[in-house]
Amino acid sequence: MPLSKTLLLTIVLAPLFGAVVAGLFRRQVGRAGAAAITIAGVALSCALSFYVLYQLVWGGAPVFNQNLYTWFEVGRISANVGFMVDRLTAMMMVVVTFVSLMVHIYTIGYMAEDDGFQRFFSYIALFTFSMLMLVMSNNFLQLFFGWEAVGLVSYLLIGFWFKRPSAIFANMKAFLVNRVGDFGFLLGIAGVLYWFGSLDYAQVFQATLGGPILTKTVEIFAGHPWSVATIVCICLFIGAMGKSAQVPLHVWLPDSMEGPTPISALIHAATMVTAGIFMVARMSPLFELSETALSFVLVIGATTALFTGLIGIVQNDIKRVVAYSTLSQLGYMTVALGVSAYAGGVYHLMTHAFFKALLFLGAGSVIVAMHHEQDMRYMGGLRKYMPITWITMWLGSLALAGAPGFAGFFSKDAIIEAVGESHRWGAGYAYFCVMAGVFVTALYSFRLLYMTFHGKERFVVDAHHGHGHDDHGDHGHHEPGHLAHAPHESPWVITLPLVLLAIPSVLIGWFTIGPMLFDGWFRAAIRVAEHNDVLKELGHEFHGAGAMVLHGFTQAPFWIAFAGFAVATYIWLLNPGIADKAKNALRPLYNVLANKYWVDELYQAVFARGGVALGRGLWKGGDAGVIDGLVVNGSAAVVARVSATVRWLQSGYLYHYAFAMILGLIALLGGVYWIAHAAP
Amino acid sequence: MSFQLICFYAFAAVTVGAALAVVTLKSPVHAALSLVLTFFSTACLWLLADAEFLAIALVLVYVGAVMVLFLFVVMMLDLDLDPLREGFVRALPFGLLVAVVMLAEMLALIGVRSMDLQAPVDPAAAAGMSNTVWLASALFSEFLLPFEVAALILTVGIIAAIPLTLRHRTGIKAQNPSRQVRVEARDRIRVVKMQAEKPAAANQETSAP
Amino acid sequence: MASHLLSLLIWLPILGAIAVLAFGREARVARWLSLLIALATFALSVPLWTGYQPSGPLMQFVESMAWIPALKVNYALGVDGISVALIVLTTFTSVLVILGSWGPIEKRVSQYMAAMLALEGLLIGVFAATDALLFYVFFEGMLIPMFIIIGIWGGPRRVYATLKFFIYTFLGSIFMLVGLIYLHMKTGEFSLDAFSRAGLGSTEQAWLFFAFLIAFAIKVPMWPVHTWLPDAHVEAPTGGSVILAAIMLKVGGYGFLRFSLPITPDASQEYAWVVIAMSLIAIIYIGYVALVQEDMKKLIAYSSIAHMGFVTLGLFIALALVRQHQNPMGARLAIQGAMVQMISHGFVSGAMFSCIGVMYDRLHTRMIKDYGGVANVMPWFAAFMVLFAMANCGLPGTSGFIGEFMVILAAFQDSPLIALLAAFTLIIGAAYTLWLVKRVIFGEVGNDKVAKMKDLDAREWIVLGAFAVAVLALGVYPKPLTDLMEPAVLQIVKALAMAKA
Amino acid sequence: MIPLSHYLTLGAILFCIAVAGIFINRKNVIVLLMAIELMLLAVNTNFVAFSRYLGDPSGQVFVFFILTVAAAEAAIGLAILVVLFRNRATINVTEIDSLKG
Repeated sequence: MPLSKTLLLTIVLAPLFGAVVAGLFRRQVGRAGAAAITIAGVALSCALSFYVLYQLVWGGAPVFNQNLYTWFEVGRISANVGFMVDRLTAMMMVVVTFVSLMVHIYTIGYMAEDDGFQRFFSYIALFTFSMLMLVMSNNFLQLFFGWEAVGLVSYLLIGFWFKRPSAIFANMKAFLVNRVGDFGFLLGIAGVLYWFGSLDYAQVFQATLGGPILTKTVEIFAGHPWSVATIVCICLFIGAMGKSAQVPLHVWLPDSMEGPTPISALIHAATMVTAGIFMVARMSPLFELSETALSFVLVIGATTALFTGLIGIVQNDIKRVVAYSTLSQLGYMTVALGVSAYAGGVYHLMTHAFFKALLFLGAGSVIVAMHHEQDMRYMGGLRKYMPITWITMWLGSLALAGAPGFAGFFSKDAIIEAVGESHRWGAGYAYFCVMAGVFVTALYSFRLLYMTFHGKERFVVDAHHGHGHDDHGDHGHHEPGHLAHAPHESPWVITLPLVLLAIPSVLIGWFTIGPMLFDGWFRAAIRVAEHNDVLKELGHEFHGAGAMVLHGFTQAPFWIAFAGFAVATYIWLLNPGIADKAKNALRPLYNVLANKYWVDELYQAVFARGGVALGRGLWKGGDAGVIDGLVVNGSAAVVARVSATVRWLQSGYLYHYAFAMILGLIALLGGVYWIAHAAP
Repeated sequence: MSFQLICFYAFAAVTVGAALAVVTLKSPVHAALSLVLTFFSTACLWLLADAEFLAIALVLVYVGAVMVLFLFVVMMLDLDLDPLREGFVRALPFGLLVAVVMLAEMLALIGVRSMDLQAPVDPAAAAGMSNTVWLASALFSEFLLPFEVAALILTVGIIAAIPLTLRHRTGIKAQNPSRQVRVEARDRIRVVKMQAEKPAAANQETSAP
Repeated sequence: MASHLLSLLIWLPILGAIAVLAFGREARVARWLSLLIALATFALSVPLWTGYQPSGPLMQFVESMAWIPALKVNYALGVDGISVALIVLTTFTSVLVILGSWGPIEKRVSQYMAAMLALEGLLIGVFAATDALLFYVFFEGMLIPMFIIIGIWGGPRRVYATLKFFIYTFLGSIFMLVGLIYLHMKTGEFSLDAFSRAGLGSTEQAWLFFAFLIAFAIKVPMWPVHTWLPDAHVEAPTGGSVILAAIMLKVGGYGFLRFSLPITPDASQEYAWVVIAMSLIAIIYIGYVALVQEDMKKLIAYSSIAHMGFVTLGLFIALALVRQHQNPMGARLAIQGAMVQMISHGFVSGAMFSCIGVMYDRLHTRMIKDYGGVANVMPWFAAFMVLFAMANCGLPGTSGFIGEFMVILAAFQDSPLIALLAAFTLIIGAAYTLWLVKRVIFGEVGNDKVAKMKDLDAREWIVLGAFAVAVLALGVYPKPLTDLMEPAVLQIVKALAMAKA
Repeated sequence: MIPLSHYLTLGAILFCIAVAGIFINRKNVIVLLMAIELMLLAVNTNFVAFSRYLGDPSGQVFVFFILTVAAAEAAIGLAILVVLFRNRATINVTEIDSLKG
């Protein structure tokens, strides 16, 4: 059955409706009302998204591609708002709405005692709307709209607790770094419009099939002809680097953890940050045109995958560990894109969305139990108190580390294999990075588990210390590691999403890997050039998920991951003292990692302080100094000085004036005489 | 040398002498009287040039009106003359220099060419009319508008001189008949309502700290 | 069919101003009367929009009457889509300005309101005049009410600011007057149509081009003749700032469109690089300057300059596109972008200044450091302010995005490098706007005075709400606006293409 | 008959005397006014002479106007003088410099 416009509009507008009602009428609807309306909206779109996916995959519905209305029109250039729904989109819609629904439910528990309860629901519903607009778009302009809109909601949500200085710093940083990416993205869109003559996906992709555009070059700097496709793709990818937090634009993501945990799960792990991955996959026909751009993608992704993972090892904040793990996994996805295994990237995106959302929500559950203490050094032994969280976190971590059979195993293994198959420039480096990354991933994942749930309790329960439970805003001032009462398992609204997310984290790989990766499931949504198609080559060796799992046990990645697990187990579970010794022994290395390679400091010094200094210089020097001081007020001063001089002539004495007149008369007479007689 | 020329020289000599007196005499009264003499002898020179109307007008207007005005003013003002004469001698050489240079220039301009230019027949007489009619026919035809404007200027001059010199004296006890007529009862008396004075209360207040 | 709608639009506010002066001795009467007049003018401008036939002749609602027959000066009015859009912007903003000045202006209310109404009439006149001398009269005339508004109700340094504002802009318009007189000598009349058919040589065009450039560059204002604007804004009362930013600056851009492009096309093409360079400097240099401002109004004033840089950039990119690249489609995009940017900036800057006015009414300071954590005590206000801030940094879905987007798209077709530099606004614009929001709106309550601030009252709600509706409506569905202006833009591009010698 | 140059020379001499008078009497406003009258007289003489020798009545008409204006000027000048003296108790030009820039 073909998809109807009304259906898709309902999917998009239901969360928007919830957001508007919860946001504008927060008094009228109250806390329960706001939660109910937004959850109903998101649940509706989630259900319908599943229906759309079902129709597309099993119902034989054709790809939907239709404009809803024209945004503006200038001659042939028209900008529309419209939907293109194919399998890639449908998969994204399901992921987005499902995770969003989980997070909505979870939020009821997590934000139960926050004043901004309705506001929060309004924001996350708005986010769902924006993200759906982004993935369902059928043109670049709407893509950019969604792109920026999710950025806006992310900005609002990171700064949700706007009283915290660190939060409002983080949200500004996030927005600005994203803007750097958008800067490239916008130029990429401009390039697409110029060279492809349209903003519509279908038309642009049509143009990539042949024609002069494939070989067209342009000299941006004289003497260096660049392929048009390379320029466009790199520009677009810069946008993806911003949104998907790739090195060197990754700095905002760890800081974004200042936001409430549900949005860390929803926006900064599962959905928004993967928008870049989605976008590149969506643009696969374009990227296939440029080997250079793909190599660029590959190298950036590989660098991100390894080096941000390393930082994760030394973090003590439970959310930050997960955040760096997100960065690293995003790097994996990018690597997949870089070797033209777009389906692999998107596939990892999907599995990652489930298990990373799970990890974040689990971390949130821990944080709630610890009264908003996030430092793992004051945790330990929590498994007694919160068994559901403990188990689901284990499941999530196993998926993340790529234990055979779990969701993460299938997707990550596929990516590593694909990199191994690829002959693209940079593939060797990438292969090393992803392999090393496997070890690092296992290391920090199990470190997190051990430090949080196992070992000794490093917190003190302070029964008579009457702390409120609702001091999110200023939880910093009480003594670290002192709790008012013993931690306990979170309420069902928190554990239910954990369980629901744990199910796909464990199982989804088994029945999706075959069709999604190797059977051309995405159809025309992802186009790979024949000679680049590494997944196809892998497909020849693929004989079902079970075989893959068995095969996995014999492969290097498994053993590397196992090594990571073993090392983590030894250091943080069996012999806790060794961690400090290692830290002291490797002090320089530790410093490098703990300071995140000093990238933040560098940006702060160069761009932030440099920008302010430049602005001040231009203002005081240029505006106030040269233009106003020299030219504007300077000309006025010259007039004043001349006037002051001329003023001396105005003595006020009558006879001076008379004298001047007479002198003038004499001169006049002389002149007349000279003209009459002396001149010829 | 004709009689006319002799007359011209004589009047011219008086004119120049009187003019020198105007600028050199110490007393303004004397200077004004010298100016009268200058005007008068100039009027005679104009008569020699057949400009009878203007000559008479000059005597009437200047000698009769303007110079009398000057004399009035000079006598009316109680002038301290000494400071006014300061620098007279010091400025004399320079003034003379300027005057001589100018004179030389003018004479050079007048030139030798016009030395012998003789007057044609009196145009008024040639047209068979008196000088006054000759002038009036030009004044009331071709120059009618300027004439009227000149009349206006004179009127403005008179009117302007009056408010300029009008003095508003304060402190003089003059009656204003218009106000006297318009006076009403409430301008004369005002009934004021007030609390009755209570000396006892006042005492209390003052004794309070 | 002769319609006197335009005359009515011009003279109703001006006569209304006189009426307000005459009957508005009592502040309450003056306020209501002027609101009534402004509303009536706005109501009258609606048929202008709805009645404009995009398929009809370019100039509609035409009126013409001999004014100074000896010089062939006509009282000639007429509007195309661009003028209609700007006139509606003017009437819309004026209503909000009068409503916004309801409380803050306490002394000489009737005179303030009268000045505002007169200014409105003159601005409409500028946008409706098709005769150069008439245009000039309105162009100069509007300095007077603005001079009064800043000079009487302004801040402590108002005398310096008004003088600077007046002399700066006056200096510019004198050059324009000389140009107009020259054109008059050449053609014998004053109609803009005749000027564009004057057939000027290249030297003449160059002189005229620079005369117009000085006049309009100061008005826009472009770097480096922009320094009057921050001072004027800082000293002006809120209403004055709103009108100044929202509408008066547009006169400069409009002038470029009506004078420079059609009358001196060849010189404009030859010297387009000058304007493009100045625009790019405005966008980047001014962006950096805005970043470090400590006074909110100054910050927004500088951001206005940077945004107006897109207007001039778009207009002159169009020339390069149509003349050098034979790309009329891109040129139309560029001009449309410039025009949309003008309208959008009208709403956004007006809204931003209104927001600052709201805060100023409460604390009587514009310094950023005196605020902090306003969101805690004024949640509704904070919501509006964040919305407008986002529009100011060009977030899609708000009006601020479309114009910049179109201009960048068009600029890319001329040179990717220009687009690259222009796109810097994405970063810098966001930086200064968000930093402002961060320091003023977010954070802990800054001090005791902030803690006592009250949220918006009904009147402020209406003003900011109306701006918000406009900003969002234009951002979500700009097509009516672009359709309205499309015939005029097409005509300009055609003329440019044909005028090529 | 009297040649034109005689009148012109006389006018020049009168004018120069007036100029010299202005220089040497530069403190006494009354004498200054008188010197101005002298200058006008010199000019008038020239006009009369030219009118006569060119046979054109315009010259005499001009003299007529000059006389009118000079009379008005003298009246106003003296009025100003009276006011000045009343306010400043002096007519010394060196003490009158309100126009000093």
